[in-house]
Amino acid sequence: MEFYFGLAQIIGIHVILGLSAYVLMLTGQLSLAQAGFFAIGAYSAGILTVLFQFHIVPALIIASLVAGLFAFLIGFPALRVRGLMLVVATIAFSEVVRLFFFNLSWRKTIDGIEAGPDSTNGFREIRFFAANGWEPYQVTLFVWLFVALVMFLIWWSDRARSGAVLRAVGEDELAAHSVGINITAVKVAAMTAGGMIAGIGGALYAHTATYVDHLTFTILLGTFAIAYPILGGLRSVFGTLLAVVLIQGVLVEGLRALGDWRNILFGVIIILTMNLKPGGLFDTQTVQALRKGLAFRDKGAPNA
Amino acid sequence: MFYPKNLAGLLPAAACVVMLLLPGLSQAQERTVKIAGWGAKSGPLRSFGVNSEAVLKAAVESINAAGGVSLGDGTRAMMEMEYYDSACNADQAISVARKVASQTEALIGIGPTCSGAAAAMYGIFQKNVDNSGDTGLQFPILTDTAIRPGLAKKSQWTFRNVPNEINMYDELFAWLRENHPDVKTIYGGTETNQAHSKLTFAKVIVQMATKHGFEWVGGGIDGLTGKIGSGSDQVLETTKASNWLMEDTNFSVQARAFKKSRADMLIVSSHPFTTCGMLKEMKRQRVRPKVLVGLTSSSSQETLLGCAAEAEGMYIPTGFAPVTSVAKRVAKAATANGGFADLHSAAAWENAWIIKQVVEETGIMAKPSTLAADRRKMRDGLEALDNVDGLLGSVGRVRDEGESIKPFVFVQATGGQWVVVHDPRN
Amino acid sequence: MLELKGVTKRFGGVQAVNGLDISVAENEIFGLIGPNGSGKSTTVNLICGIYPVTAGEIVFNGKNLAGLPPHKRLRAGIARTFQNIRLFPNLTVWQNLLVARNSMEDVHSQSFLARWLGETRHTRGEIESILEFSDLADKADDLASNLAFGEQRRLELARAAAAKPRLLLLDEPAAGMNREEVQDLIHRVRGLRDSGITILLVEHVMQLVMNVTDRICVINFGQKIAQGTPDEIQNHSAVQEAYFGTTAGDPD
Amino acid sequence: MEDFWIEAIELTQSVIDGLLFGSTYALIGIGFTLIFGAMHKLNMTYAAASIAGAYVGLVVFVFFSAHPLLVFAVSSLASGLIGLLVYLICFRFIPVNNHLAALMATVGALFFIDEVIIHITNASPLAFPALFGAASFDLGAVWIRGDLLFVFAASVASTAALLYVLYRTRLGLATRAVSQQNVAAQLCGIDVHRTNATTFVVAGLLGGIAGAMTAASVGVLSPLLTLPITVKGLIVTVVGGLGSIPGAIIAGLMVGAAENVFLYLRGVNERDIYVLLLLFVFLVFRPNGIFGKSINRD
Repeated sequence: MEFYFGLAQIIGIHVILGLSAYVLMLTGQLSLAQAGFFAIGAYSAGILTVLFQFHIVPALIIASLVAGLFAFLIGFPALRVRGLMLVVATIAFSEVVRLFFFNLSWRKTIDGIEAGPDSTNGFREIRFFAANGWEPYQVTLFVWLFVALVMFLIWWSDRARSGAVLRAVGEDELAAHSVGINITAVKVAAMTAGGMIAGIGGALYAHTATYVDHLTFTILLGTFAIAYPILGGLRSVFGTLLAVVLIQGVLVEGLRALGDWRNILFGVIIILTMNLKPGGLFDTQTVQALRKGLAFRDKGAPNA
Repeated sequence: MFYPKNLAGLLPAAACVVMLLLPGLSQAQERTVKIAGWGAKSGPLRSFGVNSEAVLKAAVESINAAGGVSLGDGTRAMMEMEYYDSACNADQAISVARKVASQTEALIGIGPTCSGAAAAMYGIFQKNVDNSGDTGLQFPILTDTAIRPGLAKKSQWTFRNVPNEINMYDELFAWLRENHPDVKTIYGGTETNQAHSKLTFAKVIVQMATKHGFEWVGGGIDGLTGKIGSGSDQVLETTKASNWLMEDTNFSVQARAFKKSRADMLIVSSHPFTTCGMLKEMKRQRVRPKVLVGLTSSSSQETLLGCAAEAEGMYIPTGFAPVTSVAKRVAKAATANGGFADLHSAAAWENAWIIKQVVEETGIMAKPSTLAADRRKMRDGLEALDNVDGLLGSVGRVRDEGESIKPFVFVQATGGQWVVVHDPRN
Repeated sequence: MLELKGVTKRFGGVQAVNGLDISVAENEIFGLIGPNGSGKSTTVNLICGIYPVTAGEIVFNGKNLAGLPPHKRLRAGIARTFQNIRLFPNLTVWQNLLVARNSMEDVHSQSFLARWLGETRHTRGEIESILEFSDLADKADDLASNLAFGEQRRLELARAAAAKPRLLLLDEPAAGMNREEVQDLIHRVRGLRDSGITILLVEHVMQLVMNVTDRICVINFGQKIAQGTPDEIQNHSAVQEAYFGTTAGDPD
Repeated sequence: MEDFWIEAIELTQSVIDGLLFGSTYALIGIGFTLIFGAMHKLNMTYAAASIAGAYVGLVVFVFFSAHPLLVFAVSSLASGLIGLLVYLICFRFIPVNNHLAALMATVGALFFIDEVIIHITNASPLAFPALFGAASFDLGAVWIRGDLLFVFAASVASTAALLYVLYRTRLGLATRAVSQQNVAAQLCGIDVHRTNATTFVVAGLLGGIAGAMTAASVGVLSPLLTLPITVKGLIVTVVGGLGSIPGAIIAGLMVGAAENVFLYLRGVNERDIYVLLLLFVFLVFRPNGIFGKSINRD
C-alpha cells in the first residue's frame, strides 16, 4: 500500500502545481514561473520546519504566503508583456529563483547535525513527517486535504462570477476592459493566487521528498505545470486532475515496466493528444457531453 | 445515449488507470532470491542506468550459473533481478523505492544511480532501526553508482558500495609526489552545479593535494570556507573564473584562468561532457600542464568517446579497471549485455555477490511469509560485514556509515584507452 | 453631459482626430457619422479610454476623464459596443452579462467577496430582465459563440446595458444587419433611451441614423464638418461632398 | 597600471570570445524569430531539432569519415527535414487559433527528439569535428579562435542568404505576406500551409547549421545541449525583438559577450543571474527589442 500512498502524494502535489498554472491560464496568460513559486514554497517551508522547528501547518501557510507575495510583486512588471514575451519573462524569473537557491547556503546545527540549504549539495533532512511518526496514509490524507481544498476553491469560484471574469479576460482583454474589468488587477490577482497555490505544492513536495536541490526546479518543472492544464483542458479543474493521473500515474509509474520506451511514448502521447483534442481532454465538447450525460441520468429524460 | 463520440478520448485513460491498479505481485511457486535495481535509463544520465543494469544482469547470471544461492533451510534458490528506470529523478527514485518495498518481494534494492536522487531517496527511509516512532521506509538499500561523499549514513537501512574518494586521491597525490618531483603547483576548476564534482574538488582533491605538499596557486575555493589544506592559513578571495556549470558550452575564460595560473598540475573535476569541453578549449589555448588530473567519474568510456585525443595523459583514480581475471570477465559480460563496466557500474557486480554472501550467512528463507524478517536480516547482515571480495581485491566496510573502502588503481588516458599506470595493491 | 473640447489624436504622423468639439446632452440620441477612416471609431476609443488623447479634453458630467483607464470610465457610467462583435465566445450568455456588472452602483452595493463569488437575487433579477428585453431569455445557458449573428449583436447591446451606463457608445451596431433587424434595433435603442440612457451612435446605415437620432455630427478627416438635426444634415452640402465627392478617406 | 592593462586585455579577450560564441546563439535566435514571425507561434522543438540535425551529421562523420563541410551540410539538411516533420505533427492539423495546443505539441516533440537521441547514444557525449579547429589568429595581446571565426562567418553568410530569400524571391514574398496578413494572403492565392511548411524547412536548415556549429565549437555533442540552447534562443529572440532578424543577430552576439564578461567578473554561479537581469531590463524598457518599433500589436 505504501507505494500507492506515495504515488497518491506525487499525484496530489502535481495536481496542485498544475492548478497553480491553471488559474493564470484562465486569464489567457502562460506562465513558466510556477517552478519558481514552487521552489520558494519548498525552501521556505523546509527552512521553517527544519531550522526553526515549526509545525508543518504554519510552515505551509507561511510558505504559501511568501510564494504569493513574490507572485504579486513579479506580477506587475511581468504582466505588462504577453504571449512569448511573458513566457520568456517568467522563464527568466523562475531561473533567477533557482539560481538564488543554487547560491543559498544557510546552515545551522540542529540536534547535533548541521541542517539547512547548502547550495549545490541541496537541502536534506526535511523529515517532519517521518520524524513525527506520521504514517504514509496520514501524509497522503494531509496532501489530499490541500488538493481537495484548492480544487474546491477553484471549482467553486469558476461557477461564480469570478470564474467568468477570469475567463472573460482570457478571451478578449479589450472587451473585458471595456465592460469595466480592471485587467491588471485581475491578472495580478490570478498570478498571486497561482503563486500561493504553487507555494503550497512546493511546501508539500519538500516534506514528502525530504530533499530538494535547485535542480528540482528547472524549466522542465515549469513546463509540466502548464502541460497538465493544457492536456487536461481549461474547461474544468478535473481536466488537470485527469492529466496528472495520466502522466504521473500511468505514463511515469504505470508504464515503468516499458522501461526505456516509456519516455519516448510520453512525447508521442502529448503530440497525439494535442492533434486529436487540441482543447485538451476536458474540452468544451467533452464537458458539455458529460454535463448532459449526467443530467440525463438525473432527470431520466433527455435534456433538450 | 451517452455521447460516446466525445467521451471516447477518455476511455484509454480509464483503461490505463485500471492497468495501473492491477497488483504487481506475482506469487512464484519456486523460491527465488529477488533483488531490484533501479537507475537512470532515460534522461541525460542514461549511461549510468544502462551500465549498471548490464553489470547487475551479468552478476546475477554468473551467480545462477554457479548454482544460485543457498537459503537458510539448505534449499538452493536462483537469484532474480528486476531493473526499473527512475530517470535520475528524486520523485521517481522515491516512488520506485516505495514500489519495490511494498509491491514486490525483493529482499534488497540496488540503486539509484545518481547522487541527487540517492540523497533524496535515502531521506524516506527509517533513520534508526528499531525506532518505532520513525515511520520511514524499512527496506535495505545497497547503492552502487552514486559517489557523492557521505550519503549513506542518513539511514541505517542504506548502504553503499562506492569508491571512497578521500583514500583514492590521498594515494594518488602521494604517488604523483613521488613520480613527478618537478611538479610543485596546482590549480583547477569544477562544475559548480554538480554536487559530486564540486564537493570532491573542494573537500577532497584540493585538500589531499595540499596535504602532499602541492601548492594551490589560485584564490579561495567555492564551497570551501577557511583555509585550504594544512599549508596555508590565509583565507583567499574565491577564485571565480575557473569554474563552470555542467551544461556549459563555452570554456574560454576558464581555460585562460588555467593558463594564467601557470600551475604544473591542473585539475578538471567534472563529468565527461564538460570535462571534454574544457579539455578541448585547453588544447585550443595551448594550455599544457605537466600533469592533468580528473574526477573519478570521468574515468569512463564516455570521456574517451567525447575527447580521447584531448584527454591523453590525464590521471584518474578509479575503483574499476580490467586488471584481474574476474574484472576482465565482468568487463566482457557487461559489454555483452549492452553496457560498460566502469567505476560506477562495476560495483553492481560486487553488490550481487555481497547479497549472495549475506543471504547465506544470515540464513534468509526467501519465503513470502518471511519477507519482513528476511529484509531485516539482510540489513543486519550488511551492517555486520567486515570484508567482502571485490573485483580488484578485498573491499572493506565502514561500519557506522554504511560506506565501503574499495581497492583502486590509477589509470591514464593513453592512445584512446584507460591504461593502468599504478596499482597501489602491489 | 459629454463634452469633447478640441480633442486631437495622432498616430505617428497620421492625424486621426483633429480638434473635435462635440457636446452631447442628457438623454439624447446623438449620431456621429462620416465616411470610412474619418475618425469615428477613434473618437469612440478616445471616449472610452482605449487610447489617450494627444490634445484636448473629454469631460463627462463635469469631470475630466484624462488619464482614467477604460474600466474606471465604465464605472463612471460610459459603456460601449464594438463594431466587430467582441463577445466572450466561450462564456455563456448569462456569464457574458454577469461579467459586465461593474457599474458604480453594483461595485458599491456589494462587498468584494460577494461580488466576486456570489450572485444575489437582485443581480439575477436584473440580468433576467435584460435578457427578456433582448429576446435572449431562452439562450441564457448557450455559449455566446453558438448564437446566430443577430443574437450576438443583441447580446453585445445587452452586455453594455448590463453595466447600467448613463452614456452608451454604439459603434456601428447595425453593420451587417438586414432591414428587419435594423428596424428591431431601432426599437431597442429607443427603449434604452427611454430607460434614461444617453446614446452616442456611430453609424453608417442611414436608415438607423436618420430614424433614431435627435442630433447628428458629421466628421471627415477627424474634423467636424457639420452638425444638426437629421433633416438639416441630409441637405448639407459639405456632407454631400464628403460622402459622394472625389476625396477618398485613408483606410481605417 | 600594469594590472589595469592586464585586466583590460582579459576583458577584451572575454568580450571577443563571447561575441564569437554568441554567433551560435544568434543562429538559433533567428530560427525562433523566423517561425514566430511567420506563424506568431512558439516552436519549442526548434533547438532540439537543431541538435538532432547535428547528430545526423555526426553519423556521416563517424561512419563515412566525411569532411566537416559535408557534416555541416548533412546536419543542415537533416534539421530542415525534422523541421518539416515538426510542422506536420505540431502545427498543420492543430487549429490555427489554438496557440496552447501547438505549443504543447512542440514540447511533446521536444521530449520525443531528446529521448530518441538519448536512447541511441546512451546520452554519452560524442566528439564532433570542427573546421579550422586548430587555427587561431593572434592580434597582439588578444587572440581569436579560428573555428569560431568560421562559425561567425557562416552565421553571417546564412543570414545573408536568408535575407536574400526573404526579400528577393517569390517564396520570401509569400512568407512575408502570410506572416503579415494571413487571410489576405490566402485570398491572393498563396497556399498558407505550404508557405508555413517552407518557413519551417528554411528555419530548420538554419538550425541544423547552428546545431552543428555549436557542437563544433564545444567539440562535443550531447543531449545536455538542448535545454540551455532553447533558453538562450528564446532570450535572444526577445532581446532582439520578435520577428526581427537583425535584432536576433545583435542580441545573440550581445548575450554571448555579456555571459562571458559576467563569468569573468563575477564567476559562474552568478553569471546567469546577471544575464537574466539584462533580459528583464529589455523587457521593461525596450519590450519590442533592439530594433523593435513601438507598435502596439494586438
